Amino acid sequence: MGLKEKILTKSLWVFHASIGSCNNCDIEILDCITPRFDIERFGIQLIGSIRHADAILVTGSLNRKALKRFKKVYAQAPKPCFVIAVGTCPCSRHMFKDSYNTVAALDEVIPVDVYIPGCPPKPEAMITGIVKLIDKINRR
Amino acid sequence: MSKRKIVPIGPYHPLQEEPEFFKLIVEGERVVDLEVDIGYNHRGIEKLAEAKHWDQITFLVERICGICSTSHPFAYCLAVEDLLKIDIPERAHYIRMIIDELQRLHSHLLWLGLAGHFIGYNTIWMWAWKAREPILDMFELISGNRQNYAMMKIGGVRRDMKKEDYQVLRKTIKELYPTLQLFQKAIEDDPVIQTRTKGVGILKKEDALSIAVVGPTARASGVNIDVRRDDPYAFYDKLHWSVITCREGDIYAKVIVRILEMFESCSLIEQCLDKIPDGAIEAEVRDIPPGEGIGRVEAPRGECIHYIRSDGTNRPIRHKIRAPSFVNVASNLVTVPGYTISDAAITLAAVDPCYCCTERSAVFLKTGEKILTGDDLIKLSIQKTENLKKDYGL
Amino acid sequence: MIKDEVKNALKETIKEWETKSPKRIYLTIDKKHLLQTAKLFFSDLSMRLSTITGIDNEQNFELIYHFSCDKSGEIFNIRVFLEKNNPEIDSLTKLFRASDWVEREINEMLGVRFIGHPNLTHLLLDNDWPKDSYPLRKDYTNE
Amino acid sequence: MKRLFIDLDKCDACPECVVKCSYIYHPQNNGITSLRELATFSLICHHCEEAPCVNSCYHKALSRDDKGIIKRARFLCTGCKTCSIACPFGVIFADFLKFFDSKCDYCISRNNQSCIPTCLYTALEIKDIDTDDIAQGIYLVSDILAIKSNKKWFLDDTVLYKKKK
Amino acid sequence: MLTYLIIFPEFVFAFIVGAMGWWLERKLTARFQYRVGPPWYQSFIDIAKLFTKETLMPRNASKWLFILSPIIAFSSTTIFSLAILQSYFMHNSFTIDVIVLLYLLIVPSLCIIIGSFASNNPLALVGATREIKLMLAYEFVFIVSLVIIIIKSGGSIKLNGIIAAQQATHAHIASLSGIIASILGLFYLQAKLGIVPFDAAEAEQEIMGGTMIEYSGSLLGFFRATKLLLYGSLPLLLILLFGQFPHSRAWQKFLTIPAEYIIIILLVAVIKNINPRLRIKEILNFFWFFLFPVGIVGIILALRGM
Amino acid sequence: MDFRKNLFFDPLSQLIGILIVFFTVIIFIYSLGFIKTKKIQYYIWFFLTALSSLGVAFSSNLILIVIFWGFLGLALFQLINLYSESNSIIASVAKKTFIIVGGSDGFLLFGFLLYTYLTTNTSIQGNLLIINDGLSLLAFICIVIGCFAKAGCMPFHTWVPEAAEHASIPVVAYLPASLDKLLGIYLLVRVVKDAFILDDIAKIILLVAGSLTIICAVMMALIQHNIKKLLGYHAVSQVGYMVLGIASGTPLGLAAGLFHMVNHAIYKSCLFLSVGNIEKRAGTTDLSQLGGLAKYMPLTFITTLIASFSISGIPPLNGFVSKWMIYQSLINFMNSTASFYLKFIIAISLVLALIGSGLTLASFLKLNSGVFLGNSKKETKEVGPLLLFAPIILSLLCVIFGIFAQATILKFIFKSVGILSGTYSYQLTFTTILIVLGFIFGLIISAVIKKKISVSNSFVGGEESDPDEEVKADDFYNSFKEIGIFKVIYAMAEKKIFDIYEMGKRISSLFITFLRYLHNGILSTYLAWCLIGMIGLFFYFFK
Repeated sequence: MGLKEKILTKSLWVFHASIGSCNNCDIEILDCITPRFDIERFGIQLIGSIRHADAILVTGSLNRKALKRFKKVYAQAPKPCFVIAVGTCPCSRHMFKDSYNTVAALDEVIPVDVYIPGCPPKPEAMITGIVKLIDKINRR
Repeated sequence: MSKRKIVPIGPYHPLQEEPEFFKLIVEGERVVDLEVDIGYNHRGIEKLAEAKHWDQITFLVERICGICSTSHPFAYCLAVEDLLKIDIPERAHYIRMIIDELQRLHSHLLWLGLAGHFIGYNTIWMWAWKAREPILDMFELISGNRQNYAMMKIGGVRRDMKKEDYQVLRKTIKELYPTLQLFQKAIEDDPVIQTRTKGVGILKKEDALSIAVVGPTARASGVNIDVRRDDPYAFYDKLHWSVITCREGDIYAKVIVRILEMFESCSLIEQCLDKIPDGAIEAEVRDIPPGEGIGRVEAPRGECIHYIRSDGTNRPIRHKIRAPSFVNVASNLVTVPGYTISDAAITLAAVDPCYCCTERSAVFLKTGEKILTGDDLIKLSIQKTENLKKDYGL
Repeated sequence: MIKDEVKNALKETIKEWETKSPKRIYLTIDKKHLLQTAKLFFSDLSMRLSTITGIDNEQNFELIYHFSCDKSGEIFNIRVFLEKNNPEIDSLTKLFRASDWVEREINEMLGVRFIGHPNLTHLLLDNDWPKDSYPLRKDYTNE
Repeated sequence: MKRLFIDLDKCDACPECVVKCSYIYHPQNNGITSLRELATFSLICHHCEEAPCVNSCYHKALSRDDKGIIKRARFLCTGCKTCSIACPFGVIFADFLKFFDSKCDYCISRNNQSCIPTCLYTALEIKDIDTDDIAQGIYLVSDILAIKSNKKWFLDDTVLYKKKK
Repeated sequence: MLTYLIIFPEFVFAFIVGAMGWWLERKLTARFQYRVGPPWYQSFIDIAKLFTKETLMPRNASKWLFILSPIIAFSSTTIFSLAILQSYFMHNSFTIDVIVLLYLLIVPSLCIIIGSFASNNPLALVGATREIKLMLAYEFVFIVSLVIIIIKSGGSIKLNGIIAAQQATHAHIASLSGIIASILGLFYLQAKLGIVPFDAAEAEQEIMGGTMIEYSGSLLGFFRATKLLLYGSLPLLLILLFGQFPHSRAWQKFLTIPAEYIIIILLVAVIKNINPRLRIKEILNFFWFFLFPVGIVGIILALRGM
Repeated sequence: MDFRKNLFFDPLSQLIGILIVFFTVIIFIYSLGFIKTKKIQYYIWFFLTALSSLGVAFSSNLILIVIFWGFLGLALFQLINLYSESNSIIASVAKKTFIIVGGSDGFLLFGFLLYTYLTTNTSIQGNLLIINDGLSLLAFICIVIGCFAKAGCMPFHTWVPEAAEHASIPVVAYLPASLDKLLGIYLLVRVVKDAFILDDIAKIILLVAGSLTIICAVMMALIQHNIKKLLGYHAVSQVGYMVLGIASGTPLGLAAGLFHMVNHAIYKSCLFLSVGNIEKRAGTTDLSQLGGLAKYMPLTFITTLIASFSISGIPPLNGFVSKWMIYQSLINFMNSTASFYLKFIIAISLVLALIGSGLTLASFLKLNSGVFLGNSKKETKEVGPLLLFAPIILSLLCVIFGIFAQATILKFIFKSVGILSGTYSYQLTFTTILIVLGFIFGLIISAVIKKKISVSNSFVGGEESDPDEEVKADDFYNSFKEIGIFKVIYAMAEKKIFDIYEMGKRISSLFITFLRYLHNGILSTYLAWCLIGMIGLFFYFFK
């Protein structure tokens, strides 16, 4: 485990991208920042521009219209950029699997590093997921 | 010919949690026109509902929107019960109302926080969300979930409330009053908030009527509508409460309407807890006969209306959902132009938009065998991106 | 009573009148009377258009205009049938803006053309959605 | 009068006719299963007094109406097939109990019944049947449905199953 | 030349002070909001991480301006912080005056503006124009504040002269006009650092980070480092201008300066947490039509010797 | 007539003479590339201007000065009017210019007459007039009006922006931007230094005029959409600094004013010439139709950038040095006066001068971003070497006079105002070395963390922006028009209420309508007027 990874794990800036979600995971992500969970104490910050992102939190089943845009957004992220699938929707497309407007699973489109299932996952689960991501970065 | 001057907002924009695309056509800081491009959240729920069991649809419509995740099932159940023409037990009605009002509290607090966030007032955000956590705890207590409560069922409710929980709920609501009063005072007294919100994003009454906006958005513009009073479902006609309206139609009015509504919700929950009888929590429903039904409830964002049509099987042949945001978001076309870009952010958020509504539409870890260093990781992900770019011709 | 007012005002144009529940009134009219009826409901009786439901029936399309009367809490549902081959109907955007997005949505989901709508483009679906493919039609299949 | 005729003797409950159905509202599902269920429940089923299927149903979806006929509530049934196992006569065929079922409107208005030509055993047809023909084993089930079954035993009162106490 | 090389690394001190100051501000904000807040090393880690990240440049940006502006911003701020620290450590061997400082302080903002113009992004452009207006707003007020200080210091514009003037009589903040000037200075600090309510240029919810939207990796790191340096040296400048209490002993000085620094950061955090973001028009109104006249009153008072 | 007595040959005149020659050469080279039609007329008036300027610079006889001054006005009119046949606006602008400049010549003449009357001498040399009564003040004011109109100081500035907008570029760069400033300020310095001893009122007049010029002109520049007009307003605004420097009357202030004048001539001609290049290639100077030229015209971009940073006073460029000297002289002035009111006005002037510098920066950011950055409108290419020569030389001078001011130009200036030695100028070497060190340090860091900077599409939230949609920075400056009291002021400025020429026109037309009303052609009315007049006379004489 190099110094670079150590630094990266201590200051993970996340960008939130919703690609056709029901808002639940999005609120729970925001919940993570709020007083009860406060992920800022781990150095995790929610940022506005993809250019500053170290990780992308993806929520929602991949919508046909969002797909193209999301791929562009991912291509614009500085590397290394991790992808965290938050909620069952990006993990498995959930109950929207048969819909005409959800075309592909998330990991068919971009590489996903961590899956956090749940509808919605609790903030605790999200924090665990991010910790797992940190473990994963550290192990490499 | 001069080009159109556009400031894009979205689709991936921190303004809102969901993707949506606004084109602000500007002259300097002033917005002169607005184009709305939605559909980034469209999941085809109406079509999906046609292939789902009546009982499954309650879960499906719950996932239309995470914030009003009980209004949609509620409206759907009312629609089916309208079709069935059955009466459901009193206790089920009261539990439904408690859940509905708790959800309204949580949604309004959430909006209040986010509105604070959008005008850069993060303290309000944190405080409001801190006040919201006990409500989520109540949900967890009653239904076992923080979001997506899965309480509604055709013919009643899915879970009963325990007697012990009444006291806890009562206590939580009681403790909420001072917090709400704090917010009310903070917002009514703060001159800076008032300069940011007063006289901004005004929705005039005639526009409100023409666009047919609903909920707090309409009530802030002086349109006195509330489904709970006009077309009472459950036992809203048996409880004492009032409909809050403001005349101004600006963002400040919307804030005030929502804050005052929270007091009403608290009082409604307390009344429900006083009146709730013992008894069954669901009526037996065996078959859905052919027919059609309409159910509507007052979601936190306004009137939520579901239309269903059955052919006698265990799936609907048409399920139409009109979420409140669908009409409320359209009101942005009127409210945003004429103000500045800074105002656009809060104005767009002021209707409490919910694009997922509008468009109805244990951690796994891949353990790699190969140990990669950070540089390899970077290389790998750059390579991935390159491949992607090649694939899509970027 | 608003019901009587509606009945008196519309008289012959009502083909069918049924009250399925106390506050849910369904009336069927011919599509050429739609504008006039909507005008009556919106301007004279100050109701608001809640939404429009489009249904693909076997032989025809069915549009249900849900007008909600906030004074009495009733919902008046105007049922209009359109022929399968050439689904066309007058747009209500002239009367109120509420129908703008709903009509766009029905247009892209069912392929119903609204005559006089200013901007009948895709609302929810992507712009490169295949033409003449309408997801809410019953004969639509995935892929 | 034209009726849809199902020859249950020939019918193998194979999925052939299920593949294609021209029911407009749920074309991906089939109406014929629900018809077969209707036929079996009304005729072949013994409607036992202490019906094990009713007792076995987790969701209380099976119940006996005032005429003593056992009926399945489609809203409640989840297709778990417990009743199919519980039935001592094996007349509740597992494939009848779909979670999703569709209504068969017999395609009378369309006249393009897709199911009839697909049946390998020609067990389905549209026929003019007006009365019950017990000798042939033909019974009218509903207004436009008729079935044929030559297995006499299912009407024999003597074999009514009684649960030992 | 050698002297310059020797004193040059002093800006590291300002960097450390700034990092701690920023952390303190974040921590205080978190405590205001019932949160725990980041650990003390967070600012360092953030910067270090940015330098390890990939740097991206938008396709149709002006390449050299895009790359150079963060570096120039950083280097000009090092000079600024150096000048401040020099006048703290060595009073007489060094001459720099407040007018040069004023102009040096414009350079980082200027670089941010040029950089975001160069990135050719509509939102960055909106941010840059806001930054320009913001700059106009706060610089005016700071100018007035500086003029008050100059008047009060008996016409001395050199930093050591200002220190000497204060230590000869009393700290400038201990007089009426000094209080006005220091209030103006505090608002200047708030706006210069781009903290709520004056963060319209980087408004995340409106224009997605505005001026910084296209910057990533080490270039963003330079901007961040610039901000850290400003966090460190701007409060020190304010202390230097207003809060040099005449002390007979050195240890008193070494106690008062950190205390004043913490008080300034505390005030900044308080203002940040009890206000929403102002619209750019309101910021201009506030600075030009409220603070500016107050500053004129301050000048009159200072001329009257109050 | 004693030849010596009527000519100056002191260092000040030498300095101005050298500068006049220098700018004449520079702009002549540029004109070779730029002027394509009516060459003969152009060069005739061009060199006539140069000659008469030299005449003004070296003569000390008041009559001579007025004659050359008048020639200058005529040449200016002719140069602006040269290309007027296609455009009637140019003709009207030329007329306006001529009326303002010529009218002010009348004031100048009157001022000189008064001066001669008071000192009984027609030469400036050796005649110090102490301003102590109304008449001497009047003389001073009249002369100052002449200088102001020539230099373009408020309130006689209105011809500058309009001429800048409509006249051809070399003319603008030559006359309003450099020579007129040189001469106007030269005369002011000369008058303050050698002809008058100023009292407080005269100083206050200069201070108020200077600071108002700075702030008002720059506020107007901020909202312009045409680059040339924007530069024109800056040409006005910068005069304010020089006047402020001169107002103190101390040698340092005079030196600061002179140095700023030199610098202004350098960077403003550089800017005008660069803008000329832009106009040549892009065909327009409207900000909303320009954009993205940095890619195609890198040299022009660099010269413009340097000149605009210089005019905004960014260290270590020359504009900063002279502005710093002006501030220093103001502060010294403030310390040396006892009067509270004068102190207050100096303090306010200082504030306004510093503010003006910030506003200048803002408006030049608008110019640079609007013209050179952003999406390019059409492909073009860099102009030829003949057109590039002058801007490059001038921008180099900006840097040299900034960093090595002490060693080069300041020597002459100090000599010309009579400062023999001293460290009045700020030693920029320290700052410069630090800046260079800082920059090297930055480069080292970026070299250490050397990473390939990869290119990707710009991030606007995932959606591609349409090519026919954009945002331009210049629109955002309009919000200055909407704040508080500025709303009213800008509205008034747009109605040209502050324009002396337009107001004069309006007043005279009002007067004429009144006269017309009286001359209605009815005999009885005239008779009545005669009667009233006679009665009036009667009472006056036989009271």
